[in-house]
Amino acid sequence: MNIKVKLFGVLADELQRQEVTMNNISDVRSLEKQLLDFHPVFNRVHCRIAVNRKLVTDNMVLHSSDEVAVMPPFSGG
Amino acid sequence: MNIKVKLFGVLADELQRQEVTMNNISDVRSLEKQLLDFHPVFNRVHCRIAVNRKLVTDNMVLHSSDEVAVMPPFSGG
Amino acid sequence: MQFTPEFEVMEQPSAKVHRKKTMFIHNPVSPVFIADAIAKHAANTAIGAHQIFLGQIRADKIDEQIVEAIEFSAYEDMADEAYADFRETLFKNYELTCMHVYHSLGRVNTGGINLFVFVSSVHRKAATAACAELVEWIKCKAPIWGKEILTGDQVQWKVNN
Amino acid sequence: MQFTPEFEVMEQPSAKVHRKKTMFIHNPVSPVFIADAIAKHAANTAIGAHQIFLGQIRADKIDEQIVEAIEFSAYEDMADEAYADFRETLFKNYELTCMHVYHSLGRVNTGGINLFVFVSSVHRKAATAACAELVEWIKCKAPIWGKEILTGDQVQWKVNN
Repeated sequence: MNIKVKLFGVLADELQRQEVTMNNISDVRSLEKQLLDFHPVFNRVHCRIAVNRKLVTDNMVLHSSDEVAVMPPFSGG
Repeated sequence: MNIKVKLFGVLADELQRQEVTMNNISDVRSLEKQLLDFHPVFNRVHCRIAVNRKLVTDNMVLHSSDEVAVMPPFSGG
Repeated sequence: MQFTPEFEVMEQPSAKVHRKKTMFIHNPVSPVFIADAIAKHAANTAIGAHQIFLGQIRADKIDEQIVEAIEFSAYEDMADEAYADFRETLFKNYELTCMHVYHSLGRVNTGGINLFVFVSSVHRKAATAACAELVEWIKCKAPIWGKEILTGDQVQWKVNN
Repeated sequence: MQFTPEFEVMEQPSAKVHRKKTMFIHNPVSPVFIADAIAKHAANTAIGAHQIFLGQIRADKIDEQIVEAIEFSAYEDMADEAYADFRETLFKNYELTCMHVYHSLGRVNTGGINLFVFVSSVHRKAATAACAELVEWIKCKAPIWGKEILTGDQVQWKVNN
């Protein structure tokens, strides 16, 4: 399954785009693995994943309709 | 020795003046005693005494040049 | 297929017809904006205390470079949803009257204000505690990012401690 | 004996020639005054955080009466001296950049602001902690009194808890 993934902060900067489509994604863990191969920034920066605008720590199945985002450490305020 | 005593808050209101002169005062304890006889408000309200703009808790000798004040509980802010 | 604008509006779910409540503004927070916010609360005579926090951009020195501005971006929808939840928690935990948060997006130069947190209550301790928790939340839990623009157009991603 | 104004000024000890630093103002604190104070600090680009506390007069109900205003009085010299000492303590205990306090004297109507505490620092925690301590100090240790003016011109002396 293809999943559109939103990118923020340094991730969006280094990949020069705000969204990337990842192929053959079934769940959060498979997404994490593919990202590590996709671009070195994902190795360098500690990222967290949000599904439908909520942080996810445990693995969960992803659906093509899910809103998925990868986020570097927050630095607002 | 006569001591001028500044009055504040409810004390100034009830005595209708901002300063009162007390006679035969030697120290803080003698002032406290005389105030109790001077007006019932001093019995009703828990007061504190300042000498030269500093709170006094222990007894101390007073001089006619001292700036003496009697103060009801603070309620600023 | 074409819609007249009126029809299109009717088709939208009602949440989208109304302007969405968001903490984000596209400029620095101006002192006049803060004054207006304060003035508006004079009418609420149940309020006894306002606690306000302002974040201001520092001209930090990083090696030989100086921060000239911070450019903020955010996952706006997630931040606003998470804030709505946290706001509810704070209203449950503290006796509050009002709570407002404004965070800038885009570039804010040094000396400019990028964060305005405004919490009001009957008695001061509720507003003070809730304001501190909310500032902490924005710094640690809100999906917002700051890119420091240094002299000579070098950049560095801000890190919150 | 008569002095020319110039001579009189020269006779005064230097501390009295300058306008004395005082926390007291003879009006409510206006939102515009607060905005000006904030705007002035934009030039200090070492500052990263401002913590502001505002006290606002509540229309409390006391039996069947409602508070319409509070009339503040103070032992001004003592309050200002004690504040100068406490200010020094706070600057020693916290890494602060700026500290300002304004307390109204005279009548402030409900909805009006009678207290403006404004503390700034490089990192937020210093300003937040010092602001809270300072507000506590003003409520508990500063020789200031509030007389609540109720409907029908009844009065009651304010009690701080």
